[in-house]
Amino acid sequence: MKARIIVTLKNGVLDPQGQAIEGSLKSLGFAGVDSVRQGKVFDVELSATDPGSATQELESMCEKLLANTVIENYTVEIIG
Amino acid sequence: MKARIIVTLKNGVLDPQGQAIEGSLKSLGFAGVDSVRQGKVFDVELSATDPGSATQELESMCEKLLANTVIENYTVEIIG
Amino acid sequence: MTLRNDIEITPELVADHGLKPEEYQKILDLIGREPTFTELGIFSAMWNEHCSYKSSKKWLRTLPTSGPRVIQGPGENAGVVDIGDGQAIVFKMESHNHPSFIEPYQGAATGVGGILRDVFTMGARPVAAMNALRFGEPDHEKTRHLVSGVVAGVGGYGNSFGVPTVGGEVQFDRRYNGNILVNAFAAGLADTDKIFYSKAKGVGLPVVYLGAKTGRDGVGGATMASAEFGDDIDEKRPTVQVGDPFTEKRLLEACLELMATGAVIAIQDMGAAGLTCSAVEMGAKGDLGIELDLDTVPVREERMTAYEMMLSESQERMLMVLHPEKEAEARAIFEKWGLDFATVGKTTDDLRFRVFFEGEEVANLPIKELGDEAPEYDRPWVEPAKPAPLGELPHMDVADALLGLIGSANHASRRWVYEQYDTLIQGNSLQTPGGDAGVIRVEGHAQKALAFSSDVNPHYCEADPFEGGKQAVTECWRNLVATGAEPLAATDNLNFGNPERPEIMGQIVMAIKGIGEACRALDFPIVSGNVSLYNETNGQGILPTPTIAGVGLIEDRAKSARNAFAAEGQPILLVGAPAIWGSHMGQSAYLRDLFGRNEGPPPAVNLDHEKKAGQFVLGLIREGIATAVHDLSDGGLALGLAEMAIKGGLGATVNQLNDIDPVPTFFGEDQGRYLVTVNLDPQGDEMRALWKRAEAAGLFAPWIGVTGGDALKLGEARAISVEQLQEAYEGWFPGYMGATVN
Amino acid sequence: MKSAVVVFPGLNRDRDMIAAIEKIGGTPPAIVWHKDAELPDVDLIVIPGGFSYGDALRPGAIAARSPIMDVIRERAERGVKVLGVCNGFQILTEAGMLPGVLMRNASLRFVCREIKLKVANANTAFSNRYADGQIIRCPIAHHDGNYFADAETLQSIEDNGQVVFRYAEGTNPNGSLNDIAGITNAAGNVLGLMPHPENLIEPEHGGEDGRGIFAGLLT
Ligand SMILES: Nc1ncnc2c1ncn2[C@@H]1O[C@H](COP(=O)(O)OP(=O)(O)O)[C@@H](O)[C@H]1O
Ligand SMILES: [Mg+2]
Repeated sequence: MKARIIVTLKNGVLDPQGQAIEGSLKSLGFAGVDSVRQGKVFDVELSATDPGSATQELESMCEKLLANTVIENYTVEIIG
Repeated sequence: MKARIIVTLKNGVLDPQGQAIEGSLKSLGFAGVDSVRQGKVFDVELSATDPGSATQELESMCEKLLANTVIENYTVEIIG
Repeated sequence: MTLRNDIEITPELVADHGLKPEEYQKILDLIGREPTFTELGIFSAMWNEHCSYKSSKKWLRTLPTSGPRVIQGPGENAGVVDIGDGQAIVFKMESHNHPSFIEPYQGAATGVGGILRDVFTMGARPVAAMNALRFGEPDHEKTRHLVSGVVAGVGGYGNSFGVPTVGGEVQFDRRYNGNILVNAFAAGLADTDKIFYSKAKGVGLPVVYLGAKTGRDGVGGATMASAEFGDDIDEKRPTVQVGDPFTEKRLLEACLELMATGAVIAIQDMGAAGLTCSAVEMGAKGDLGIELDLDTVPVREERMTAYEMMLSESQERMLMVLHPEKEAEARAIFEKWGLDFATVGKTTDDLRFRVFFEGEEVANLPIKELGDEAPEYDRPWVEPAKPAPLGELPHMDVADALLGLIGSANHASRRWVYEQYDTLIQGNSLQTPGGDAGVIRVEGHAQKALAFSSDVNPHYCEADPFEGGKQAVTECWRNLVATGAEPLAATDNLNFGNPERPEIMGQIVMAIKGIGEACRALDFPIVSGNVSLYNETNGQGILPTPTIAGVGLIEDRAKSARNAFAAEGQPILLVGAPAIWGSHMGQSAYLRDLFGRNEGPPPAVNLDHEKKAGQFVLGLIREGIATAVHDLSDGGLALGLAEMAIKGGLGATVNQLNDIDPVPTFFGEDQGRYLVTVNLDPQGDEMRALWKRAEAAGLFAPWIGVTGGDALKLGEARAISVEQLQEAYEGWFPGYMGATVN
Repeated sequence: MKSAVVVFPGLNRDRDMIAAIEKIGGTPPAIVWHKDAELPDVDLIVIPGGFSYGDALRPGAIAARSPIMDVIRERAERGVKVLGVCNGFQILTEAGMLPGVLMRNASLRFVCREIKLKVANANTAFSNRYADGQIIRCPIAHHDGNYFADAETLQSIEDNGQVVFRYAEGTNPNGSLNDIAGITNAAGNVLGLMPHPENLIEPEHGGEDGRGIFAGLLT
């Protein structure tokens, strides 16, 4: 089973990478960029077969390791 | 307009980060993890209003800066 | 992807593998049959320029490679030089030019990874790194991106691995627009009685694979052309290698731990053409055969073929021959560090290189001939024409010229670059980048230190490869001397264009001759090196760039020197000067960077004079007379003085000679000169004694000025404040790079 | 005073730290591999710098979740002093033993240079060899030293005197909030510090300003 986890910074948390990229896009001439926030994607392959329990397992991975819940949010999606 | 860009490593490209995360998940007791690949997400806000031209613009951002097309693929999605 | 071994060998396929028809004929004659597809891959790897040195070997053999301190010259993973007290310095330089142009971060990172591996493969713990980088002109659309990526990649790997970067070079020139140069150097310390070599010994012993898993990284373009892609392949397979310093660091610790157990008989890292080159080399050197069973090779991708496994350039891998009774102990060490450990074959006595995969024999080749019978060419070459003499010298105000140079791409501070490198890790750095040479103390030794420098002036080499080759060696040697080090030995990285063009081959030949002559005269043998050819785009070659990296020994680090003005009121001497202080303007920075003129012959190097000047300066440093030392190179006296002022935060007042054009005085690039400040009374006896000594040595060491104040005043030119110099010097790089994102 | 240095795979300033402790304290620290079952009974636990697990995910994230951190946390709760330098600081924040996070430098670049530190609180076990407001020299070498905490946390660490070292005016190399370079936990026995005092402890390093931190702890 394949799953995709997306981890993004919470609102209000500083995002130096996003800021720098925004600046760089602007200097490349992309004037219409209002903001950029950078996050992470994890594409996970699991041997589990039940989507329900897999989702639970993935959420637990996020809580325990993949996201720093002080500053990050996460979403979990089974994709195949 | 909001868009989400996802940049992932091409198949076959070594992903040391993903490997280290996979190892850590296993040692935390998540036995059913077969593989982890890490990628990047960019949440971009644009002042553009036309989805078609916005998508083009976003793709051009990926080609020019956000993705390293030698080793990475990207997808662009308008989300609101 | 299915890539079968029964694939038909067509002339196109042979050509795709970079083999000429006559080379293919040689293969047929050698093995008496058509090679299998895997065998063709093996030949192409072993017989390409990179592994076989087929165009350069004839000339490399002419280099001096031995000396009383040389323990191992070229032919192993790195050169080994005795530094006394049972210790040796192990070092080499290698290029990663093409990969860095394709993917700057990973290309540079894996270049650093590769050279570090060469060093610790020999049992040495890496203690210093350098990187010599050459980029296209600053205005070229790709340059910023390449600078940013390469520097981040060099740092990303070296910093994580934990080796201090102590020096290097960065230059810009239009001629590198389509072909940048990334040359990485590493040095490590080992005990002289615990050096490890690649020569296998003993029959029937396990051949063990260590480190990271094998993927399709770097499997060449030839494969792509000849592969049948299955339906599931929707993207062109990347051939870019990705570096993993975390694995390399563990590999280092595991290897050193393993070596200490006495289990290792032979070891070879997997670099270019990974498993193929390493296995063949270990066997051939030991007069043994090697048998590999590819089904046991740790892989990270599915359905890898024999061909791919043999040619993969996945990083962070090693091959060893082990004492069988120690295998379990060895495995435990690698498992502790979380690395793969697999017995993938054995040594045999049949002198064959046999490879098995899925129950089939996919290669069976004569192992010695794979290396020994590699083509070797005596390529036609023409001696490059000597440049026309310099026309009329254009004039410019001396102060304006100095400010112009010091704030320009090729002479401004490289701080923006080296602050991205960890220069302090290991706690032994005595001189970090910015000086004439990087200096580290020998850990655990009360007095010793080692100095490192990397140098070449490609413009000199283009105008006259012979003098340019000499000059590169000499400048490196001088930089070591300027810190108080006795130069021990060097490594070279010869970067040139297409050797099949006689003019380029002429550059190669003449540069090697020049290097050889200088190394012989200066007792500075070449103990390792690397050749990178075919550096060109659209028929335009790069500037000939034979980078020389040298190592020097400081016996007592309390008696070493730096290039910063140390105190007010100290006389400045120009040791080794000609009668009019400076004269040679051909190929000077003044002409090139201020007037856009690449003209005239480069300065000639008088090796006898260099030796005398070097010995004299070393004497002043060791006796504690010299308070600051700086060798002069491009930009001449003016740039040298400005650098000493900026580093010391202290000005100086310098004279000029009556009735003599100040431009050659201040900007001439005559060789064999050092700026030395001394703590002597210029009117006193000690100073007179110093001049007597200089005279006896056949040297002129005029007193040209005195340190002090907050401005630099060159002759009649207006004084420039040190602050203004500093701003120009430090400003260029950050201003140029701005807010780039790697 | 007995000390231990904890080593995770990928750390690389462990040898520098061990040397500093031995040179200043006179006795070498115990060296504890992250998988060792036992952490000896010591008064000071040090987590040195480097790139544990290759800085995968977030610097310090993986090391922070290894079993030995539970032992360290428990010792810290009993009052044992814990010092985390650079990656050690990142590990301590990821482990929740110190507040806040260390994000990528604002420049996005690795930076190695000497900066100046201002002693913001000399009344801790880690800083009592210095005076309040004293400016000392110290090298840095990091990619992720940009200290961030939400407004409330920031206020509370400021109010409690938990900020021990700040980048002196004009030398903040990474964008850290309030120029924060080093903080303690509320109890004051756990310090995280981005700069590397262990690389400035001998005349041959060009200065000895970093000694004070170790001298206060080891003697
Ligand atoms: N320009 C050179 N001068 C002297 N020795 C050289 C030169 N180029 C290569 N060598 C030596 O030839 C051997 C093979 O080099 P190379 O293939 O680059 O090593 P590796 O297989 O470790 O990558 C090495 O011992 C190297 O030191
Ligand atoms: Mg090698």
